[in-house]
Amino acid sequence: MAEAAELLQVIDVDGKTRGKAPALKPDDLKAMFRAMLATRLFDQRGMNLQRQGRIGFFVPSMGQEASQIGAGYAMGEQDWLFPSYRTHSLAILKGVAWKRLYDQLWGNATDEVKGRQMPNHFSFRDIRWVSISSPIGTQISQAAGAARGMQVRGEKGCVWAWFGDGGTSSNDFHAGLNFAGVWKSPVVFMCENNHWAISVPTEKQTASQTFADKAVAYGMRGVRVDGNDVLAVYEAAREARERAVRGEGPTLIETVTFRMGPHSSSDDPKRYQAQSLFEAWQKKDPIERFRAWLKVKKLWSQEWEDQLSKGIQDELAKAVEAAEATPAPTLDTLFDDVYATLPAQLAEQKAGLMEQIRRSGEIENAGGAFPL
Amino acid sequence: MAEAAELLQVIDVDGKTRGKAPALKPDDLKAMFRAMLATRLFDQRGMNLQRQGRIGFFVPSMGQEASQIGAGYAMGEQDWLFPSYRTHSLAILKGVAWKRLYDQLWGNATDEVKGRQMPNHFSFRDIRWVSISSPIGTQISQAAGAARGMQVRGEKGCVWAWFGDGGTSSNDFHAGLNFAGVWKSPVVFMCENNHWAISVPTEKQTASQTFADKAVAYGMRGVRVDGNDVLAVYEAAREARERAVRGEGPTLIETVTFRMGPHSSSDDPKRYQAQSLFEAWQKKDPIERFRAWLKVKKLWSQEWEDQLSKGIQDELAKAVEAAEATPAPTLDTLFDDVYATLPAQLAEQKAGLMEQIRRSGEIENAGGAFPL
Amino acid sequence: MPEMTMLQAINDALHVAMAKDDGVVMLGEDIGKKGGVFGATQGLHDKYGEMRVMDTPLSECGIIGSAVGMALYGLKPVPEIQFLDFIYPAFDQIVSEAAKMRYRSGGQWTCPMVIRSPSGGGIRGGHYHSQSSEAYFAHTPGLRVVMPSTARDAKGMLLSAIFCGDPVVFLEPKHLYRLAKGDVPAGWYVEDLDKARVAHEGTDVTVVSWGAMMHTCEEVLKEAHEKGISVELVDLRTLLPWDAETVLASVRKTGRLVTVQEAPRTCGFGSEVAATVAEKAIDSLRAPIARVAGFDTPFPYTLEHVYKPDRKRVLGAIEYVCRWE
Amino acid sequence: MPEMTMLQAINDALHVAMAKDDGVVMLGEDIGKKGGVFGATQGLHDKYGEMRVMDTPLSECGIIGSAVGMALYGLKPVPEIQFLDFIYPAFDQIVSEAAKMRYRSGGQWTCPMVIRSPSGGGIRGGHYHSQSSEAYFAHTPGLRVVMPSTARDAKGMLLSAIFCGDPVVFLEPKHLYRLAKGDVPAGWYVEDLDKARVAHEGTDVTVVSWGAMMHTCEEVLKEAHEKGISVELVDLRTLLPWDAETVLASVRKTGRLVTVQEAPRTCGFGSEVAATVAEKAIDSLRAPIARVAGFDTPFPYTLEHVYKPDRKRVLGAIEYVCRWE
Ligand SMILES: Cc1ncc(C[n+]2csc(CCOP(=O)(O)OP(=O)(O)O)c2C)c(N)n1
Ligand SMILES: Cc1ncc(C[n+]2csc(CCOP(=O)(O)OP(=O)(O)O)c2C)c(N)n1
Ligand SMILES: [Mg+2]
Ligand SMILES: [Mg+2]
Repeated sequence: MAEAAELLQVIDVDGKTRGKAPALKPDDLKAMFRAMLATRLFDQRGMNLQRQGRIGFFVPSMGQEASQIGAGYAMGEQDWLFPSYRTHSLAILKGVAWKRLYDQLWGNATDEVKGRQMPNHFSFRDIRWVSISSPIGTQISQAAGAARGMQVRGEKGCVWAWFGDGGTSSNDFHAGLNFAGVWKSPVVFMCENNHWAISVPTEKQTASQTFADKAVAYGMRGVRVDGNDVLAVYEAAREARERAVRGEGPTLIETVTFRMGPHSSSDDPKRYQAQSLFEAWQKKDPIERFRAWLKVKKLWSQEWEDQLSKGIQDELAKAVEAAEATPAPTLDTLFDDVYATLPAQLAEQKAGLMEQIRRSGEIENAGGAFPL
Repeated sequence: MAEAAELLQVIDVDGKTRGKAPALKPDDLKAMFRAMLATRLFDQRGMNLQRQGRIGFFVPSMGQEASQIGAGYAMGEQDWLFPSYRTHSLAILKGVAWKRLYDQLWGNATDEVKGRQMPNHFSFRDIRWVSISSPIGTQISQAAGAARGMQVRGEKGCVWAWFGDGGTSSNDFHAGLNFAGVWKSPVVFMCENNHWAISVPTEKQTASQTFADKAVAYGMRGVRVDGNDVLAVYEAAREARERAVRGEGPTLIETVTFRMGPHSSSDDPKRYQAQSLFEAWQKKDPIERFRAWLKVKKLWSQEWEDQLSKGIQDELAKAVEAAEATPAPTLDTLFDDVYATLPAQLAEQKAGLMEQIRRSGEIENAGGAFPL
Repeated sequence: MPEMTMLQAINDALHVAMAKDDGVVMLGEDIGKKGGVFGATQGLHDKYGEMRVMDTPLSECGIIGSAVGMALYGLKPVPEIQFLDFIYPAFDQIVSEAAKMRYRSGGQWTCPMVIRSPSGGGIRGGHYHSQSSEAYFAHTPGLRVVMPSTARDAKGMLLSAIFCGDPVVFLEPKHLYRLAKGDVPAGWYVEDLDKARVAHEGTDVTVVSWGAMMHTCEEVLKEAHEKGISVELVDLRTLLPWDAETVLASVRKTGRLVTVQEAPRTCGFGSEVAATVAEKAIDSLRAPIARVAGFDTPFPYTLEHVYKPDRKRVLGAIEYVCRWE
Repeated sequence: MPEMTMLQAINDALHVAMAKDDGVVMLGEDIGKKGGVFGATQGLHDKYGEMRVMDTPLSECGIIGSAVGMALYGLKPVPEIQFLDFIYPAFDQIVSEAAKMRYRSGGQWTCPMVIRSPSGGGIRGGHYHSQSSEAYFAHTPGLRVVMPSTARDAKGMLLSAIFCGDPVVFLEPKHLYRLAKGDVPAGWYVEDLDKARVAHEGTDVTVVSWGAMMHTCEEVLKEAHEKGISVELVDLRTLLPWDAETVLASVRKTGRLVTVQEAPRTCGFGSEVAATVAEKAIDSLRAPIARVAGFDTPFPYTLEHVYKPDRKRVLGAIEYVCRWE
């Protein structure tokens, strides 16, 4: 019935231009490269911090920088974001201060989510970045609802939902895309096909020829793009957004990319992934590809990148130091934000805890290590 | 990407053959007609019994006889059935005794589900007819699992799952078709598009061009057939079954038909359905179409149908009388079948109830009327 | 004050809410043209159109998931789940998302929404149109659980719920939709979401109930009185957070407690009430606590009247604790 | 008898079950090649292949829905839900389908299956990898709910569960996966699913717990003893159906009850235990019942150790009821 969606590309594996490159100014192109590089450095440091036992857990995005920054660059000022736990590059792109990111990784007293969630579960209201939760897919139907909200309010803009290949199997993927299709809501569904759901490969995830093809079931546009080609992703995302804002309905974009790191700091891909597969994708590293292309365009030099890296590393080091030095949230915060106001039962439980501590001293911290 | 699946037909609206008719013997064709007619009569009587307050609720299938009998006739002896509350025609086709059907409508002492469920929620283990439940769609993922069971056991056969256009929006539709696609399980998904989910029309149900198109998302075959054309449905179902049994995987069949009655005995379509739409479909009545075709083929006569009807009506009358005369299940049955064995808590609750009745007499029955 | 049935009071509250705040939207199955299978949303679709009263695809997951998104965006969605028995496909969005949004985001994001759903038996709906699963939600921090038993409370608490800023599971005892009648203030009118209601004062025994069972308990008052038993009847009205103080004060006065629920007995909300009293008012108790409840079986069809606690079962429990020495 | 951790005992039970009955199949996320995120299914995929140990798409709804279908077909599926926090997308299939299949079909159809899932805190998983939602299932007639606290029980009860003929929610206290060690009989070995276990006999107070909190309670025994308090510690092991008799017998002896759970306090299973005692052994009670529980908030990350009841909180409750006059 449907023949598989074809794969959009702008930069080929060795950095040459195929087809038409988007009209982006040199500064834009450099900003994109910077965000990709910064993300890579943030990921490397995050993994190290976890290995050193300084943070409890970390989710890297290595290999998916183009897939994320390409689309992130197409976002509008007023757009809304329903991210996943693997898309911190978007916060980096939007210039969220490093300290804010590290505060969350430490779950310390200045962490904006008050140490309530595991690392990588960010929330940044100021950039309409909705709180991330662990259950896979739940943000997808929520994004459809927020986009419907834009329609109800008659406001212009676009909602972006991020999820992975595994997320397409969730209840909320089906519900969210179906509702958005019926409502013709201004939303772009970004499916990052990084070939793995922890240890489950895509062929065990679905028999659909491509993830983009799933758009057919919801009467919406499906686009499949080379996720390691930052310009191709930008182009696909920009067009999808324009259509959404013009009232032409939602788009499902599949970015074909690869998870070059482990699922998380607790995972070891060697148990289930062939080394050869990893090496094949290493050759398609999105940063190397974009670097090669920028070089051809005379927009890149080693010195420039070295400076860039050094600057970023210094910022990261400072932010890490500051976050690590920040104490944990105070015990009484445990009872805040359950309801708009503190109900009697909780007030009583809070008082009980405080009384116990007064009586028998601080509560010891047993620790525990995360397996996933 | 996908152009909408085309509509398969064998009998046109005025009974002429278009395309190739399936190789069915006269006796088969007559048996199909009989089952369709019997279903219509059973539905009419069911609605009357409810209007007369003799049963509490009823779900008619008027207009969908071809969609169901056509596929039902393609079932194999050892096939498994995960039906919906609107597919009693399949039990009629398989020769389930009328009394068994009416016992369930009355929820009496000989009802095989022991008066535990509302009318139309049949269960017939002897024909591998799995217990029907009210939550929409739950049988779909279960059917995928049963079909997987056949593969695990290396047994030949096919599983049939029945649901409506509304059911395609359920969590279980997405999960069931996705799992079946990955497993290449021997299952046929029968989606009866009768244009309504109670009062919700199909254009509010999904933006997909057709329901058959949704098969694309699961890498399976999708077929769209005229659901008021019993021979076309038979042909599509037969082929789907053959493929399933040959190990070529599942098929999603959309039968395009119409709910000619109310959603149930509690519903009034006038609130939401244009009379003109009803009349347009009345002209395509599946029984009239098949009758016209049989007439052309010299397989039908008024006398024959009159005899048929009379015979069926007599059987129904007898069965109704017998079911109505059967008392309600005894109170103690309330506690059976919760677990394989009666746990202490339940034994105690049962004893308590019996003791109360001994002390203060029978429990009065307040009644109550169903809105839906 | 106009007299209304509970169903009319709920419909009235929805009209008032939509007129007051154009951020109030409704979504669900058959709530538009049909006006809801019970008629609770009558007239809203005609008046406010498809953008604010949405007939959705058949997906509770999508109804609640998109409602959460609308709430995050700044609207006040009032999704309807056609029957409480069908809320489970949306359970994840309710307990993992709506309930935890405020907490997990450190207060950055909230989910002001009211999930309306008809609950309990009384319409011969068999076990998929009759369940009382309030205890699941009452065990979910972050949710408010409200279950009125009068037309007046239904209106006042529904309006409070829509504007309280928290996610609320608003359970409508369908058995009382037409049975519960009474004077209901016209226009804007709100009721407290943190207080139980002493429906009838008494001195010998405290009976605590909520929803449709309140009706059964009220019928028993007279019979108990004739047997010389003075019953204090407390209508909890809200199950989370719930008003333990009113119950404790009553038990301290009467010395006896009977809880009455339609839901299965084990781990139902009556257990919470009993446990709280055993924890905080044990010295006042002059008899065992008695829980009257549905049996620990699924809900039946033909024997619904046997499954649900009736006057005799409630009266039996009252006499049992009052006869205790 | 070989010494095993609870994780090894579970893995051993699964190996024994699959070897004994070729109708036993497993399905879930990452249970195949990876052997499960905790390693509970190690070695099974290599030994029995993809037809009996299935890595599924990321859909709990599909995992449980298809498992129900397999059970109906005659297999004995043992689906794994990677974390109990992620079971909610399958909630409908569990409470509406698996739990009610036998009843609604008049006994024609049954759902013999065991849903395995790691439960509770202890791994710093924040509030989506730490929940204890056993009370939801304990309020669902038709389900069996099992939660072992020792390696021995984990093996014996898992094997019993797989062959008991009912749908079972088998909760594995992930905190004890490696912490709980002990002698475990080799080969075929089953434990009763209807009996609680008196883990330690005592005379002053009955402490009732289950799962990971049993470990905390055991740690408290010594401290209590030093304070001159003799604790009788009861491990419920099964929450539905549960063994009230053992608890009642103990309370009749000690006259005092403390329940200890990790789950949020309101409407948790401790409430059921307390209510049952207040109903049937009130005359034996010499002090208020005390419930120790998680707070009525979502599960935190940084302050997990504050959220979960610790030795001090348990000991405090024990002293409170024992000091009572
Ligand atoms: C509902 C649910 N089930 C299981 C998990 C455990 N889990 C965490 S991430 C993950 C794989 C997700 O894969 P994918 O959607 O492709 O995203 P990726 O990790 O590849 O970015 C799983 C199974 C979860 N978080 N939520
Ligand atoms: C999960 C769930 N939600 C809502 C309902 C109420 N309901 C009963 S039938 C129905 C419409 C079903 O439409 P469709 O799937 O097209 O089947 P049809 O009735 O047309 O045969 C609805 C909404 C239900 N039974 N289950
Ligand atoms: Mg992935
Ligand atoms: Mg329909």
